[in-house]
Amino acid sequence: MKLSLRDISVDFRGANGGRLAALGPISLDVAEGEFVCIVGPSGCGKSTLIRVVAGLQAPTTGIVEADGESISRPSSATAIMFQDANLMPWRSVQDNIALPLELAGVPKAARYATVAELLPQLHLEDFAGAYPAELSGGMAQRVALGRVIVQHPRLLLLDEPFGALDALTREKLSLELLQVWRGSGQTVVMVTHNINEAVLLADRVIVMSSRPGRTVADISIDLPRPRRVEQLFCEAFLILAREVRSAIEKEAA
Amino acid sequence: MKLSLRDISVDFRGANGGRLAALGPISLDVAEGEFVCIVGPSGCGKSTLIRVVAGLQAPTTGIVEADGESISRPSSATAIMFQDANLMPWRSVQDNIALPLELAGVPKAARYATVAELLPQLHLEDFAGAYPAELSGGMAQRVALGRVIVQHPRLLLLDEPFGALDALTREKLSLELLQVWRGSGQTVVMVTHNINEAVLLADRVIVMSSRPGRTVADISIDLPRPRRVEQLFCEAFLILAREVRSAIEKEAA
Amino acid sequence: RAQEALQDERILLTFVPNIQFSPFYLGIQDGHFAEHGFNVTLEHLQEPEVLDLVAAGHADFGIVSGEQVILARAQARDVVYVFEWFQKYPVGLVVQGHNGSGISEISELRDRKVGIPGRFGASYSGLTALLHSAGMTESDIELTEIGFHAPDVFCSKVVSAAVVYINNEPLQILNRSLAGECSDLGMPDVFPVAEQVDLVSNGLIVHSDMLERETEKVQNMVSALGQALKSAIENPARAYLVSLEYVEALPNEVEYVEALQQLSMEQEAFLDTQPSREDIAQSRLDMRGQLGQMFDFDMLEQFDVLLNSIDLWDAEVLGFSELGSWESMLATLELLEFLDGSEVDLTASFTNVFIMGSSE
Amino acid sequence: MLLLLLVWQLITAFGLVSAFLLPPPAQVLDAFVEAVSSGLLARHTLTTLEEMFFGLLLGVSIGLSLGYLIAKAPLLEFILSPIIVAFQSTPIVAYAPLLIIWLGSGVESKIVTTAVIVFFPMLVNTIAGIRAVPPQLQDLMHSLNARPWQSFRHLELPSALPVILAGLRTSATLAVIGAVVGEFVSSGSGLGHLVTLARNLYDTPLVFVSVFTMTFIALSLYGAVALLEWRLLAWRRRSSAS
Amino acid sequence: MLLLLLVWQLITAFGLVSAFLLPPPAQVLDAFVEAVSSGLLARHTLTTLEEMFFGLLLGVSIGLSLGYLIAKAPLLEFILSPIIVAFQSTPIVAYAPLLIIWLGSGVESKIVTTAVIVFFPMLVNTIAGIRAVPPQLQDLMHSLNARPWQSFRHLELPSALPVILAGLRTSATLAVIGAVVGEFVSSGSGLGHLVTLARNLYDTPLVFVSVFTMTFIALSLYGAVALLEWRLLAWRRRSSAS
Ligand SMILES: Nc1ncnc2c1ncn2[C@@H]1O[C@H](COP(=O)(O)OP(=O)(O)OP(=O)(O)O)[C@@H](O)[C@H]1O
Ligand SMILES: Nc1ncnc2c1ncn2[C@@H]1O[C@H](COP(=O)(O)OP(=O)(O)OP(=O)(O)O)[C@@H](O)[C@H]1O
Ligand SMILES: [Mg+2]
Ligand SMILES: [Mg+2]
Repeated sequence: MKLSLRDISVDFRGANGGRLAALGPISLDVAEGEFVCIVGPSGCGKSTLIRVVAGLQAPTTGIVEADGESISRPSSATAIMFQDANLMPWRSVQDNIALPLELAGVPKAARYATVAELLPQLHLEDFAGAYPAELSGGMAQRVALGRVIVQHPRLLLLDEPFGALDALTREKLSLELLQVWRGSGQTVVMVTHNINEAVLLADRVIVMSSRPGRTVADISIDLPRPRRVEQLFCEAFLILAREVRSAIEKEAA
Repeated sequence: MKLSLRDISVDFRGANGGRLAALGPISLDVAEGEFVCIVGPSGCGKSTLIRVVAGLQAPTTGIVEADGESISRPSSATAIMFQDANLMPWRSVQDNIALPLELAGVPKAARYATVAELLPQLHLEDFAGAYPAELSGGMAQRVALGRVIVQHPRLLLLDEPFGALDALTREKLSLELLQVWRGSGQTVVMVTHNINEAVLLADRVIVMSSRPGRTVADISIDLPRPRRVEQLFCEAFLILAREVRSAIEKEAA
Repeated sequence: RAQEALQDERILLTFVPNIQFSPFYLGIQDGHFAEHGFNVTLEHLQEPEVLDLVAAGHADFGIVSGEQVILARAQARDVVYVFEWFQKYPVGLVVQGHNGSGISEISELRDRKVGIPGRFGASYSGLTALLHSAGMTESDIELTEIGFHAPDVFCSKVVSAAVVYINNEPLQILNRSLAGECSDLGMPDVFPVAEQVDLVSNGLIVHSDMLERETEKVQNMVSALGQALKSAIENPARAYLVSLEYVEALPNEVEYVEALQQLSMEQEAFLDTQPSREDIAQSRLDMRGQLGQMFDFDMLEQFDVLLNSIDLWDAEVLGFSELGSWESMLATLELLEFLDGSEVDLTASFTNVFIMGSSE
Repeated sequence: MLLLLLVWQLITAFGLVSAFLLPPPAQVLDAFVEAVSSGLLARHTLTTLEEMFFGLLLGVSIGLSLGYLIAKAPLLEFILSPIIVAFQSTPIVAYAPLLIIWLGSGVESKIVTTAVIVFFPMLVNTIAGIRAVPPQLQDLMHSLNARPWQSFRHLELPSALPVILAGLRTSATLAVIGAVVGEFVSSGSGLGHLVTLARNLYDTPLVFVSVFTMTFIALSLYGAVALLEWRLLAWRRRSSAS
Repeated sequence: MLLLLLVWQLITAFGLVSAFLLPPPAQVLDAFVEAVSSGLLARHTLTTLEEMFFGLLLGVSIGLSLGYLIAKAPLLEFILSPIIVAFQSTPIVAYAPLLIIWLGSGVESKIVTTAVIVFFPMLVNTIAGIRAVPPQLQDLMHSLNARPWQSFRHLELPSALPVILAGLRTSATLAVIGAVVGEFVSSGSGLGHLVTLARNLYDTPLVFVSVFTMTFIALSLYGAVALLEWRLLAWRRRSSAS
């Protein structure tokens, strides 16, 4: 799915009643099948941006187009993973993951087969029947990840999908995600706080300014694919990572 | 506050009705004024350990002692920051931060003065009157951080306190925390997924095995204090970070 | 007597304050109770509550209908009936008039829908006795419970007939007919139970213990009530005026009150001439005639209820209940199988001794 | 319960209250046995049960659906609540004649009185429950393109369930009153009728038998709702047992 | 509301329902003016208000505190709920004589009937509300060494408030019924008494005036609760306006 954001801005009602400029104006084009990472300071509007693209938040100004058509409501070709796990407390792990399938009318047996296949990948094979309150923070996040994976969307929106995971699981899962993505032609927009992760995964890293977030840098990552952990230590990687970091630091100064 | 954990283990009722060994057995001693970081794979029992030390979770076996006395209920000398922000949705940012003061009977004016002083440090000065639902993920986490800071505890338990923050804010806040800690003689136990952060902040890094979590490495960090960002790139730091990383990787293998 | 300290005494009545209770209001206002040493307050409860509270010794006096006494005595409540207030049984059947079903005999009710407040109380006994007198039973008609809403239900043509208190509801229905509000039913006809059977009706009850232990008190109360009742019968204009203080929402327009005051004074003067019972009855009709020329039927409705009630109260000897009317009530209750085989000693259920005492 | 029985036995044994106001347990038991063996109790209980069943069905479903609509469209609340509150706060006696004229004195009018009383707690709690659905989960359903019915079935209903079930507890308990009060107004059958009858025959033990039967019905219904809650909210037990 | 008035006017103007069942608005207005100017309405309204006020006070506070206790100690629920449900589902007529003997036929007995009916929705909703308090926040309060009273004041009450206020909506609306039903059983004053009085005089306009007054009281109370809710739950509006 091709994305085009033109002069998007979002205002909220502020705590003291005034207008709170939360995002933008920001313009952004994402090509079909591109993997874009967004980094930026806390509270700069990253989640808001993601929600606008998902059709969950109407922008105050500007237009969002997906494949040339303007977005005003969520599309079934788009899947969003929220910043918090956002699970239904009354559904077990497998039922949370299967929710999108259930809504799409997939029969029970097929749903459970899909989920059963996915669980080991998420290291949750022992917790199919557990309820969200019985999970650790990272486990809940992995359930949420499973819930977007089963949707096989054409546009994948990820809001800090690995934030609650330890370094190792994080690397492993993100590289697995990358593999899935390569095969599928999905367009991915992902928010992350981890610069290495951004550089390792993305075709482009967008660095946003502090609130209201605008683009301060748009860095193409031309590292060879498929990406592997080893690349974390190669020269080209370090240069790109440093470039991203300095763009962030310049903005913060 | 001096901590001593002896053969602590925690079992939960598992999803399939069986026993789920979530933690341990694990033993751990923390000296008065020590800064200990805990790293380990997702779901290994870090949060459970923190909750045991906080007196919120009774261990299935073992004894926890604080200053030689066994812990069975929360103590007012201990403050815990949970893995999720855990704010009260009906309280504004300043009222959420002021909650511990209010419970301690601090008069309103003094409470608000304390909070007003703290807000700029947390980069939340414009959001004193905002409600949790109006905050970004990182902002909510900073409110939660504010809520433990005002408690001036003798034992500080932090469960991934900076997980939702961008790299820069994270560094800044963690170093500020370090400064506060140095002056206060507080004992700190902090869970983190970020190896660099662990090494930069801690006197000791405890690496836990996967569930049920036990100690697989206990690495002393003898870098000079006060710590600064520049140390991230010095030789000694890199060696220690690699040591932690390899301990983690060895366990995972 | 009046000089002595008055004794506080509650009398439990049924329903709500109502023009029909005007003898009690007169008794208080005109000092009939005080003359006999009582400072009376009135309280309105449901009938079973009245009886139970008297039976439990929680109140000394209550007004209930006769069959309640029999039923309650069958269930171990030791109350005694000492003064019959309504000499004629107040229940009857109102039927659609000539424009309606045109029922002219009770037997024509066969297979018709008849409304009744419920299968209990004076109306049920009354209906049963009425049907019995026509050789019928409940199963010959289609009896349906309508609560105390007979005029509404009747005028909506839901039932062909309804069991009512003949001093009140037929009048309501009549007035609605006159106002053209009672469908197209025309003037209703009424079959009073009293025309067929003599049943014991509402009266004063006390606990049997009081008969011996506080004979004098009972005697005083009976005498007071007899006087009050008599004065209401003799001067309905005054009874109405006194009731205004007790019965809220009674019509009390100034001209109306003035007219009644005038009539009341004239009646007092007339009473000083020691007229006979028949003359007094005639004077009531005259009174109604005079009022009828000044006011419309709507305003006079409650006064008419009073006059109708007086017709049911009036007797040569006030308060006297015949053994015969107790016997027919007992027979009716037995028809209804309400007594469950228990024996009720009628002679212990009531006494007329206090009536004799007061007539001296 | 047993304690209550003991207190009752003691009160009557020592004659603290006249036996005809509060008959001793044994006497009530006798009356019960008789009412059961004569089929009297069964007949009237069945009527009341029928009224309650349909009244609950009607009241609960209207309460649920109207509550859902109002929760979704606050404007509707503004328009409808005066009418609804008026309906709820008007004592039945006030419109008893209309009820009798329009619906007769059979079960229909009692179904209405039951529905009216049962409806309100359901309505109010459904509104409260649906309004408390977490907005993030609503976003989730929205992002999954859930249809309104799916949102209701998979999010709003389970999320509001604890509150809705609390409403049902109140409604189920009030249902008895609704039916019985309807029977007081006018009726030829049912437990409320039996109470009136017994009361007018001064048969206090039978009054007690009838009332206890009502209580028993209410308790069973309440228990049924509690059981339903226990099953439907099983996840909550799992979540809080730490 | 206006629409309703119009419908009413039309129905009566075309004589669709007899005037004695549904008098035309003008007639009711006349009766209203008269009842007001004679002080009749004010007097009875005051009595009913007094009964409602104390009944609500009693019922709501018992409902809240008992509900809180039960939510905290599930065993208590097991012991108490049969008694509570029995109390709730027993129609007042069944214990009317006892009520009158013990409390007389003044306002006291109506305060009790009001409290009994008001109590239950508060109880049930308090239980549901307190049980739904997020366990993580309970951990927080626990970790802050909050005393029971503080936990209640700062966590449990605000968290359960939406559900408790829903209970209060039901209770406030039922309070009118409670007082009025009590007045039906026995009384010399109050709006329920006035309805009986007017019914007895077949004064339908006055019946309507009384009933409208009850409705007005119920609406005001309901409105007051809604206003309270609007103020106390202001944070929810902030949170969902996106
Ligand atoms: N519903 C809302 N109402 C009012 N203000 C809001 C709302 N949602 C977000 N904001 C404000 O908009 C700004 C951007 O928030 P957003 O969540 O997009 O930040 P973010 O970049 O995702 O931050 P983080 O990295 O901390 O998650 C913040 O200042 C936040 O307070
Ligand atoms: N209340 C509970 N009931 C049942 N199981 C639980 C409960 N809380 C935690 N667990 C289980 O205990 C184990 C350890 O959980 P814990 O939250 O301590 O992990 P963690 O190390 O903090 O993980 P993460 O880094 O993902 O937060 C997990 O397997 C989890 O499923
Ligand atoms: Mg965010
Ligand atoms: Mg954790």
